[in-house]
Amino acid sequence: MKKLFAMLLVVAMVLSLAACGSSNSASTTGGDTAATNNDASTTTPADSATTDSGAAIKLGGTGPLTGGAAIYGMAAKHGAEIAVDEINALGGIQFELKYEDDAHDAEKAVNAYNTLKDWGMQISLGSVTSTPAAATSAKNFEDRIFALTPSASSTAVIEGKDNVYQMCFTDPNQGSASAQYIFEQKLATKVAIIWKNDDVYSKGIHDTFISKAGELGLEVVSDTTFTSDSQTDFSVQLTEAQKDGADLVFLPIYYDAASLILTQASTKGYAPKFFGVDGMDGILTVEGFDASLAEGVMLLTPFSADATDDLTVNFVGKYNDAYGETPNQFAADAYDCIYAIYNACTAAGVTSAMSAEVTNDLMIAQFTSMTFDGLTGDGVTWDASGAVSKSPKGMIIENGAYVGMD
Amino acid sequence: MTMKIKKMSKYTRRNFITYVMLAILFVVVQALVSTGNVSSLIKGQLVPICAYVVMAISLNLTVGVLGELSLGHAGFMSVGAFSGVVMATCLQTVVPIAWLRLAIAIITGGVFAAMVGVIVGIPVLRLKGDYLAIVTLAFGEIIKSIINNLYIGLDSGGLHMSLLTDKLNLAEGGKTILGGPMGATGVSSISTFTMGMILIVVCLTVIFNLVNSKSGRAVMALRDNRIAAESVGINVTKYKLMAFVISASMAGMAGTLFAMNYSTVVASKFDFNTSILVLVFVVLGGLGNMRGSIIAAAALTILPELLRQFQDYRMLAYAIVLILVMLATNNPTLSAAFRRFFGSFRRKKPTSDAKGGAAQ
Amino acid sequence: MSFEKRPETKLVPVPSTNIVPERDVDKTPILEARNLGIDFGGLTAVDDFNMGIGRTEIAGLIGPNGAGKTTVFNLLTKVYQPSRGTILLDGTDTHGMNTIQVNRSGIARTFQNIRLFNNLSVEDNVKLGMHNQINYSTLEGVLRLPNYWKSEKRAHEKALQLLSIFDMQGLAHAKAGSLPYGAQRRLEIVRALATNPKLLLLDEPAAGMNPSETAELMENIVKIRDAFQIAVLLIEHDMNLVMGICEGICVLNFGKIIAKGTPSEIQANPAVIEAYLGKKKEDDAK
Amino acid sequence: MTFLTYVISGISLGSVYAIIALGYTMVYGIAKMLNFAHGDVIMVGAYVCFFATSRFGLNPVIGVLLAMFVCTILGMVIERLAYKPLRQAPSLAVLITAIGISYFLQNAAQLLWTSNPKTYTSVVGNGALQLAGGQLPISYVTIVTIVACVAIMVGLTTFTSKTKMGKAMRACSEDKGAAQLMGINVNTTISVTFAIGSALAAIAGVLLCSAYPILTPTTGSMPGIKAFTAAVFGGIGSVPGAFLGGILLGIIEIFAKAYISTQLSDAIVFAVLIVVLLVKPTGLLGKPVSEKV
Repeated sequence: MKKLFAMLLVVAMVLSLAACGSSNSASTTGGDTAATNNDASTTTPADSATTDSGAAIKLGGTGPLTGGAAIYGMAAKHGAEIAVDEINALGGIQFELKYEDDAHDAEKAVNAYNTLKDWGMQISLGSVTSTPAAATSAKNFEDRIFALTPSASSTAVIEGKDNVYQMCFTDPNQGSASAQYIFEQKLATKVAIIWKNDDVYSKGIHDTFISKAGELGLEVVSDTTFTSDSQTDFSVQLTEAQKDGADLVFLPIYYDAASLILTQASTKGYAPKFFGVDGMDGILTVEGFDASLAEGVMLLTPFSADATDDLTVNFVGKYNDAYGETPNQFAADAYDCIYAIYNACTAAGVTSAMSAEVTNDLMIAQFTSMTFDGLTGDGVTWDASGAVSKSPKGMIIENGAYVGMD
Repeated sequence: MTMKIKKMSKYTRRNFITYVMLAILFVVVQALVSTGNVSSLIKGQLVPICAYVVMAISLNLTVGVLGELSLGHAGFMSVGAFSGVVMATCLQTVVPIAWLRLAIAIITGGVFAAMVGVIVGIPVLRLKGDYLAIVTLAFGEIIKSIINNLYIGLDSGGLHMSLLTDKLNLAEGGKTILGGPMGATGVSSISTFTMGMILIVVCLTVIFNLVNSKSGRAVMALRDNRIAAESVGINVTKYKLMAFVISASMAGMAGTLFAMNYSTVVASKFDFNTSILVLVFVVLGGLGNMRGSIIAAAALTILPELLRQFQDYRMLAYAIVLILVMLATNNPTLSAAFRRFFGSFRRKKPTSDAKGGAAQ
Repeated sequence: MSFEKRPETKLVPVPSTNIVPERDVDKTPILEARNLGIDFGGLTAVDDFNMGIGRTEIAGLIGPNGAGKTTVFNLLTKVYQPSRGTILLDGTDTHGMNTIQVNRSGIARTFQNIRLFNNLSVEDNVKLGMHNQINYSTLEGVLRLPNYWKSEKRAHEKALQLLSIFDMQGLAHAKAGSLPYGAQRRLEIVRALATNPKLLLLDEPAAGMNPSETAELMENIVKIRDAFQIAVLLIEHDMNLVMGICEGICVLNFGKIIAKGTPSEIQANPAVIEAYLGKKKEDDAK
Repeated sequence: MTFLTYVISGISLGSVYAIIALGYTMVYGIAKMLNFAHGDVIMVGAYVCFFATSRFGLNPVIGVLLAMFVCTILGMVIERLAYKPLRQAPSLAVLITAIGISYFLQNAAQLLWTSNPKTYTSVVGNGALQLAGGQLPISYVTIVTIVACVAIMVGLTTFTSKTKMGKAMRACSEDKGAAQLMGINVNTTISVTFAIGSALAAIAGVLLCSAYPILTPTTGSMPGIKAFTAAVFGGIGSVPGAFLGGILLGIIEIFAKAYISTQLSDAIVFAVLIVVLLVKPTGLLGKPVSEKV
């Protein structure tokens, strides 16, 4: 029986090898001979404007669509889909978007990236999260496929790669900006940090926050961590912070863990100021979350779903209609990515017939020179390293809504 | 030729077939790659498949041949991965030939994993059954946790190390190789499919030769009946530890091969789920059955990629396939039905024993 | 079918309370147990056990179920460490030794509930018995150096030779677990013999065998003793076998020796009869 | 005072591990299998209760009962479809199947309920019992969890010693073959075991999410592994052992974080486990098994 099964597997493998081989040769030849056999697997929603795949520029991205980090990947995918639908409806340049699952893992991200490459991806949206993005961006660099990642904020993603750009701030940027902000606004004298010890994102912000705080003379009295294995109980971290008299707790973490920390602090009767970064955004959208717990929470984020400008209202409305949720900053960043790419493509005259390599050089030229206005900031520019320059907005949660602090 | 094969002993013949299978696979893949007939996806998976195959056969040595359940095998992979990466980075300028640097890194990974294997093995192997399994799980988590907080850097003054916080104090031009939770970034990916195949063949040969020697027999005797093994004067601890350490060192080598294929590697990659994944390869391929492990590791690594067409249902489909395969291969009624279905072109074969025989 | 009655061996006392066959008396007894005892959490399983076995003696250990016979075997092979008493193996105290060391010093055993290496071949089972006589290192084995081939060839030949005692060469490649019951018992004996013992402990070797198999086994045990010049101690419920081949017999009841002697002495011993059949009075009362 | 605060935090965390471990140990004790899908059944239970109370506004008690009902059915269906066909198969095959079930439940949950986290409304209420003039708050969830643990322990012990089905379970745990010969329907018994184990999982899920109110499709997996560790720590198969192991694991985890290092707390917890198992190889309250020679 085992042998029989083994034989079946071998046959399946050989077939797959052959199948992949053939579909590859079909799709890499370019837009004219579009890989029709792959149309079925595009993840563009069925209700999206039908695109003539022959004339569409192929955008691909990887992100965690399954597993513990799926919230971020799904949000980015949805945000990008909305932008693609809007752009395709305009009737000009057409995009065909495909998101592949990387389960927040570097190895699977490279597989997902290769799948997209085989599909004929011309421009990449990199990966949603930092660790996978560090692996795929190396591939982007090697294969000369331009990448603009919505939310992979670690410096390792862009370091030494001329064609990988970020839509979000780099982690060090957020860390020092946060310390600067807290210091300048005189929000606190004693700061506690609770960060996630097995997360590149959290670690990056933590390190620069500490060094910047040291420079500015901001006193960090308590520095505690947790990991994804111990992401349930924060009593010790909170007790430490309380004991050391911290009047502000800095949370360079994502909103799911942050919501637990807020709840537990409230149960303990500990009410310092809480200060978050862009990962904190989304906390108000958690189903069933008691928004009063987040009252007074401050965060530096480029996007807020409660903003009243037309762009945000339009985006949030469409997102809500399509997916029944309020978008978070991952969705917003991905949305902006598509528009930034759209602007660049329009300006440079990129067509679906161009090879990824030709597109790559055109995009680099555009991104180092253009200015972009989007959901997550106005007058956004990029430097040659790939890092974005936009000003984060200080937000405070009041009456269950974000309010600008300045 | 056929005469010659028939003359070989049963085990030798089985092993021979496995080697031939690998050789054919290697030639076919190389031919396809060189003619550009392989998709980037498959090309990108060749090295990880090799690494998982080595993981699977090495875990099979512990689970199938030694008969002890290990739930922390990824820990050894982790040790090998990071020690290998550190070694390769140190040798970056000294040894410019990539394959040689890789080979040295792999050996380093194996040696370090073996050392950790000794440290883990001595206490672990005193326990039995599920208690042993949980302690291997515990060690896997401890290794993950420690590497997650380990900082290693290189500068002109040599290697610097620190635990918990980044206190490397590197001199000008120094480079952080392992940055705690950031893992190792900027690794030069020098792993090749050829090196992966060489590693598989080396590990396979070691296991086959071991199993058909005095020491391997002793290990299997422990699995079958510890008390009887003691009664014929076999040193239980020694052989248990030996098998465990060999298995750990192979996992370490697989780890280096794996890590050197990506530009970044983090400690949390080698967690409980990875250990379980490798265990799935072993059980699916058959305990003690090395060829089965190779096929299962390769097939199950490719399977999730083949299921991409199911989009959001991909991992659900993977779970269903896994459950169905376990049922089909282990339930007498179902497997009989399967056999009837395919019976026209396969002669009846007695169902293999639970614990497998000598390694095939 | 029937086994020819062997002439009885005269037993003579050796220092202390033990007796051994006359022919072995001027040599050190292969085994001497003195005041051996073990308690399991307050329960005394074996107590004040004294026994001597001559160098080439076939001795028997009998007694009703639960008398502690297998426990004695476990004490001798150090599966259990004795609570008190001494075991002298060929004159050397085995105090502090474990099972493995005891085996290396010359005791080999079989088990009441057969313990073969079921998933390995018959030949491998025997080779495992020879484990400590095969001299090549793990590295030599993995690298297949000449010493490996030489030693393995020698082991293979010796294994076949040992299997031929029970005429089992033909089964060399069969899986041990798939053998019929009787063959498994015989294989266990061969495996024990392969360790090159001075004393062979057989725990119910004839259990589950039919009379003709038993008769054959009896002949073979004697043959083994004669060929290898070793001592044999066996536990057996088959009185034909015990009385047929054992020279000295020890009777154990409730963990204590109640009688020692030649087969005919034992058969005539009232304490033994009582132990096996119960007290006369009780029988009458029924 | 800080010390006592930590003890209470430890007990709070430990009581959650304990209640999950009870289900683990009960299934292990009788079916002799490591049910790695247990953590995910917990997650399903928590979701059912969440939707019942938050979306449909049902009474929390009805929510818990509904969760128990759904999980019982789920447990029996899993047992019938995935584990029963493997009754004769090697235990590792069952283990892998359980892992397959675990993947299945997680991914099905993600498809059904999306991966967006849900914040749980505690079924008990968020208040706390204030000891020592309010300096030592013990949350009601903790009290309820411990009471539930003790009730379940007493219930299970009574059930297994007094009822016919309970005795049948004990018989099956000793020797399935012999139990069958005594006329016990082993299949039914194991089915019932899974039913009870899954109902316990539902309670555990609700209490886990009440104490640590965030719910995602992967919520069950890590507490599941920790609880499995706790069950082994206390001696797997032993009901009081699971309780003791859970509480101790919680306290050790909190103490490791508080007094040694938050970064290495996972490593320390597992190191303590290893040391305990080396001293007592079958866990704190596990029966030593001696092999008859």
